Amino acid sequence: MNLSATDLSLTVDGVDHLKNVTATFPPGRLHTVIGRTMAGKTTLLRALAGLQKVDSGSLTLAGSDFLKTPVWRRDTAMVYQQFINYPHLNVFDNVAFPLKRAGLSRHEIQRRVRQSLASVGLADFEKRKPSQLSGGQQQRVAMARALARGTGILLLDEPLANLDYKLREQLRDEFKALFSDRGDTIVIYTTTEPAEAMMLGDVVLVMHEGRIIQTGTPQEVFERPATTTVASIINDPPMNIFGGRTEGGQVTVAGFQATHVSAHLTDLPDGAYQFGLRATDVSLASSGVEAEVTFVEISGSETFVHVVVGETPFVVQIEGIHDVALGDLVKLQLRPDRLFAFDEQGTLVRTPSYDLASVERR
Amino acid sequence: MRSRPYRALVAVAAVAALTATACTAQSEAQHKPKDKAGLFKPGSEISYKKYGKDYPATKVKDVPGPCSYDSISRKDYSGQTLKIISHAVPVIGEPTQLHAKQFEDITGGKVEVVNVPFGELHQKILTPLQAGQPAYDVMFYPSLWIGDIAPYLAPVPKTYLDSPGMKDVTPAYMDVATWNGKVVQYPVDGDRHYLKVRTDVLEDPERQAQYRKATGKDLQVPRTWAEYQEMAEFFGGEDLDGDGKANYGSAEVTKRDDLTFSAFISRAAPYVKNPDVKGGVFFDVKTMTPLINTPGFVRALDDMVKAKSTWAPGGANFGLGDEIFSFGGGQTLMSYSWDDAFIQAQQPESRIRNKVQAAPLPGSAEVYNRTTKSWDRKANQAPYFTWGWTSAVAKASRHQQMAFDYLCFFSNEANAALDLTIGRFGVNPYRYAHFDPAFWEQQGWEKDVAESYVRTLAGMEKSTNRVFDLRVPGVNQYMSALANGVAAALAGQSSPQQALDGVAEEWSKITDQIGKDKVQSAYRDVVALEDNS
Amino acid sequence: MDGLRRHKSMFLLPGLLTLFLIIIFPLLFTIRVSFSGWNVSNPQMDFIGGANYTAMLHDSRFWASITRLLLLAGGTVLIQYVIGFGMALLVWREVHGRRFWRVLFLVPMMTTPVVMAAIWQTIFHESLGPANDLLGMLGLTRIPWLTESGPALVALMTVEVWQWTPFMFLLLLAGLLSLPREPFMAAAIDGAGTWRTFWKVTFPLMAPVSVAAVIIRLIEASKLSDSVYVLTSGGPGSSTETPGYYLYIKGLRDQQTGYGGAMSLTYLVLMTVTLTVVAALLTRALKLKGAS
Amino acid sequence: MRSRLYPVFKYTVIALWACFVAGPFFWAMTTSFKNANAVQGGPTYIPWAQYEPTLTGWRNIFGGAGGIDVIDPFINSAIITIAASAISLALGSLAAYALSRYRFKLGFIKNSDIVFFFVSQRIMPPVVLVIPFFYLLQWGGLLDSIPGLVIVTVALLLPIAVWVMVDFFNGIPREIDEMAMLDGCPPFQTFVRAILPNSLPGLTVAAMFCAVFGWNDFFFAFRLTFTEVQTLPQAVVALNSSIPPWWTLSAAALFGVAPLVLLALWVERLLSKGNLSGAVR
Repeated sequence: MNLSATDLSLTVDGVDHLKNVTATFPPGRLHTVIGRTMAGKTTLLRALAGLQKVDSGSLTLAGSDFLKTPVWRRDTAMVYQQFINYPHLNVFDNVAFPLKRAGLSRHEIQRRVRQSLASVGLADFEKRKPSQLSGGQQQRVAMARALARGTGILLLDEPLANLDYKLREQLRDEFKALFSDRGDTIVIYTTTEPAEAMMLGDVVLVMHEGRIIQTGTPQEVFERPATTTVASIINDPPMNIFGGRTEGGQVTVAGFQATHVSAHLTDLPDGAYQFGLRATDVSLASSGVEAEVTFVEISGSETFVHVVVGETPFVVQIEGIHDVALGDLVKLQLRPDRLFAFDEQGTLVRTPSYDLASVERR
Repeated sequence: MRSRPYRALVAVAAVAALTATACTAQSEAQHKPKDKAGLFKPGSEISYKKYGKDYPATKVKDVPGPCSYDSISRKDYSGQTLKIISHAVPVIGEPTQLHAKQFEDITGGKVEVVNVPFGELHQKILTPLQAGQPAYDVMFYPSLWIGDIAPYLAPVPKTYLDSPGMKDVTPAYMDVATWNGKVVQYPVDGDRHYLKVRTDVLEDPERQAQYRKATGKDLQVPRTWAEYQEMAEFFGGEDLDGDGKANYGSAEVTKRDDLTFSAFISRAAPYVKNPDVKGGVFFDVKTMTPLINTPGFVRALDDMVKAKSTWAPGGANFGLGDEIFSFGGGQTLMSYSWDDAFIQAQQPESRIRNKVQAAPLPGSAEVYNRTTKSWDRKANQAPYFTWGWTSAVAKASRHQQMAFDYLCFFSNEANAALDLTIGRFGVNPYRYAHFDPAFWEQQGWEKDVAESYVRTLAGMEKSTNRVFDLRVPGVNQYMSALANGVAAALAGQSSPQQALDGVAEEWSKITDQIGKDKVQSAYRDVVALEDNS
Repeated sequence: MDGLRRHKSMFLLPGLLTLFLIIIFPLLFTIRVSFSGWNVSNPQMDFIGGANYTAMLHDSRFWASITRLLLLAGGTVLIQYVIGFGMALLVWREVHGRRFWRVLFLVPMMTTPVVMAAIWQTIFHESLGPANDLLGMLGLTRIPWLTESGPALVALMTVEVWQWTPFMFLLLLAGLLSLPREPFMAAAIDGAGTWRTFWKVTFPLMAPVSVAAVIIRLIEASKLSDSVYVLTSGGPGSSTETPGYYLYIKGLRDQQTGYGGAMSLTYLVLMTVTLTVVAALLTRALKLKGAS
Repeated sequence: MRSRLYPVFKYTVIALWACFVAGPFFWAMTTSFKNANAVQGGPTYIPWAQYEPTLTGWRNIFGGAGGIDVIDPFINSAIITIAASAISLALGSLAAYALSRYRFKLGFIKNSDIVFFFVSQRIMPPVVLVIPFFYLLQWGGLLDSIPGLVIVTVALLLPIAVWVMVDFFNGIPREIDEMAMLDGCPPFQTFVRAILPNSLPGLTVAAMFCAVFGWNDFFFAFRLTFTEVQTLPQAVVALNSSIPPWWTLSAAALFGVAPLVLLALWVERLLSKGNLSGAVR
């Protein structure tokens, strides 16, 4: 029952929305598609759902042509980024809507709706109209409707994007539980949030400018981002990427020389490279590379300090709230053992030996 | 919810299909009545009272004859439906409805009447006739349209022509009903324009003295349009009858697409109808050159433009109804048009009842002679037999006998007598029997009033210098062009001469469009009436 | 939604075909009849070439009526828009008796134009009507409402404004009620006054509704004819004649069907072009306004 | 910010406009209780004080002598208006839905052109249409029949329905359609189950316009019927002869407005609830 896309392409007004997208979605797995805004994630979901026609390529479900199947027979449920429910129906009827279309008995409908509403924590809201609910509740209704049917394919298009931070975290945790027992369902979940993708996904697909540029388990993608683009997409804040050279085992980056080179880079042939370093692997110290602060963000218990070294921008993530002001001169410490090396085209050539367990799950 | 839009579609399709099939089934034969027992004893008393509490309690005797209540009630028309088109309520429309109800009651048939405003009537009658759609069996319309409608009419059968009621119709109205030698219209109304004046003012010695002092002339019923103008001017704007409101000299029909063309022809008649000149008033019948811009018509339009100062407020936009109320309601001293205003003034509840008098239309001191192209200086009178309501039966009708029976019933002696007394019905004398002062005196008219009325009407019948309407095909176009020219001059948009030149040009175009031969042959009949040949 | 090509015609076609079928015959008929001499005594489809069109070119009444219509339709619609918008603004927010006003202000458009024109005729009756009576009470001179061209045009426009301002009122009120709240809050925070808020916020936000309402009213107003017929029958002279009424006189009353057809088609083309241009201009003007 | 005079100004303006709007109704109301003499006595307004009221006008519209009977025409008008409005709304909202949701392209013709085609039908002067309609209905045997008038009225109303509904549907998020389809509804069911129930305000506005134009159509009803089918405006116009009975005319005018005033009340209720939001954009 694999859902397989082969070479799906769509160009609108000269812009590639999908470019030779080839992917296989086996059942029972949760796929997260991560990419920046406009990367083609939504288009991909809409193409899978049949809401968007593609220019070329094929789509099969269990080997049979899925492109020819009309939307209403694709046995697909979708949750939108906007909270879309039927405005004229109350919560119960919203969830019951697809069940009625499927021709289930009244009793069965009632059972499933109740169960589904309970699973999203809305058991007491059956009689409300969507407009009388908060945003989070509305999205739960949408979730409940998508889940109640037990469709073969479940598509979630950035379902948490329009919620505030707190709710997002809460719902994300609930989703994890909800998706854990979906049996044979093919679940595809798009997001711009690396943490969401990593945490929820059994498989992560990284999209950029209409292409899938890497597919793998969260660990694979995290440890071995295939390109600088992937590296930048799957990290939040994006991985610092900067140019540098190796010469005789010495690495020179951003105008300073690494004091000691980590083992994984010693065998790099001499030449120009791009290096990547996560924001957590840069720190402010009393000594190090001189940098000027351009911007400071404080988020929760962390501080993101944006600096420039010469021309090269860096983001430094440090725990706790720090009193750094715009224009301050600071000193950076980089962790050479965590440097990713990419060739000049941006393809990964060396990856640090990473202990995934040490990466905090945010 | 789900199937509603589709259901509506299916319903429309079904209804359309059903109706289409239902309407194709038609039988061709003429329907005849069965006999039944009569409902009235000969000579029984007839009153309209039971048809509405607003009808007068007047009673008349049913006059025996083929059209009487008695005779008609012996015919059984049950199962048949007669379709009638008539003018709006009440003028001619109300009697049409009333007699339809009576006819239904006494024959068991069904009569459907539709009432239509004047401006729409022509087109509403003619379109189905031309399209071959049997829309109406009986049509009531202004008699001047005969040229357009005659081809579609059933001639009046001999039995009806021989009825006593028909024999009593005056020759002028029989002429009006005749087309190409056949009587195709059933006379139900007699119409003409004449002058109405307020006697309480005219005969007031004080006013007479005032008038003599100012003009050096006697105050009397005007005999020429010049006198009419002089008097109208003299009395304009003052409260003459002590009702606290200003009175005005003249009320005329001036609203462009109302019946202004008839008012204008009344004013023009004595200037243009020269008893010594034959061959047409509106056209030279030999060449079909329009005469509408000749000096006689131009002078009439000059007169009318001058008369503006004598009109009541709004008088430049008076429809017939306004004219009727303005004179009939006592606002103006003088007026000329059909009988309606006079009858309105003589209604029982009228303030000016028996303070009015009828007289022939004013004449002129000179009349234009188009052969010599000069004015003949002689007093001239030319009664204008302005169109009136008439009725006819469609050739395509499958209920012709029922239709003629209805018309014969409509106009039977009893009904005609009662109808004449109800002003708003618009039914006016057209039989010799109606020219009897005694009849009007019975209605409460004073002797002088009744006599002036009957004398005026009967006098017109005797005249040999009569003007008739332009009874040719396309008459509406001609009259619409004329009204437009008259209105332009009245509004000061162009001089009378310019305006009428424009009308003449239009008329030539219309004649070309309709076909000169067609118009000419029809116009010959009109000229024959006018030239008494 | 593009994968549904088969279904889209299923939705569109019933309506489109119905209208097309009902309209196409009259349109073709009119085109054909405009080249014929069809008239009252000759109701036939003969062929007389472009004679009707040539005659029309020289028909000054027709062209004068079109010029007059531009003034009448443009003027009344503008007045309707201003009053309709004003009234909608006044009863939009808190006002005592809001529901009553709203219903009352809607009612005139529910009335039958021919019938109400007849009532208006009695109102403008120079001696028996209340219009002059009221002027008298106010100590003003009486006005010859229907017998002089200036007052007659005013009377005509009054009737049109009375009858159709509610249409504007309804569209604009509904538009106002559906406006988002945020821009108003922002304006309030900026301390913008009533007048400024209107010009900077309300009016630009209402631009799309305004354009739609004005265009649809222009379309309807261009057919102005019933009230002309009843009130003045085009007079005095021909000073209140509109194309709608002139077409009626020629095409129906005089039954010059062929000539009427030629004028109708010309009128149709002129109106379609004019209205399209006006719509485009209005849209652009108001968009610019909205952007500023 | 607002001057203290503002409320005074506001209520004055509202009251002035209300007087203008209500004036003709008041005049018709008072005239409907007059008779010929009261009318000819010059303008009067207050019954008993200024004139002796009678019921003649009102009696005359219910079959009194010299009047008309408005009951049958009322029923005919109601049937025609309701049927034509229903068909126009059905066809119109289907078409409007298509024009709002799908892209059409036929040569240079695009959606906006099709919408314009619909709306442009209102530009046609009625005079153009009436003669051909006559022949069309004659051909179909539908002259002087209710179905015939319904068909013609649909042609008049359909453009209005499409115009209102296209705008309205454009205001409903497409995602609702998509969701309904994903939930198993084929396109037509999507329309009926997901979109129509959310279109009540739009349908109400469209229905009101349809009802107003359908109810008040005189021009076509008048010329395409003979005797069988008379509509209310026709019946009232039948009073318009050379002696216009102002009182009967006034009574008839007021009678004809009554049902539509109820409609106005309903529309206002929707307005007040804010349900019309997005109905007209």
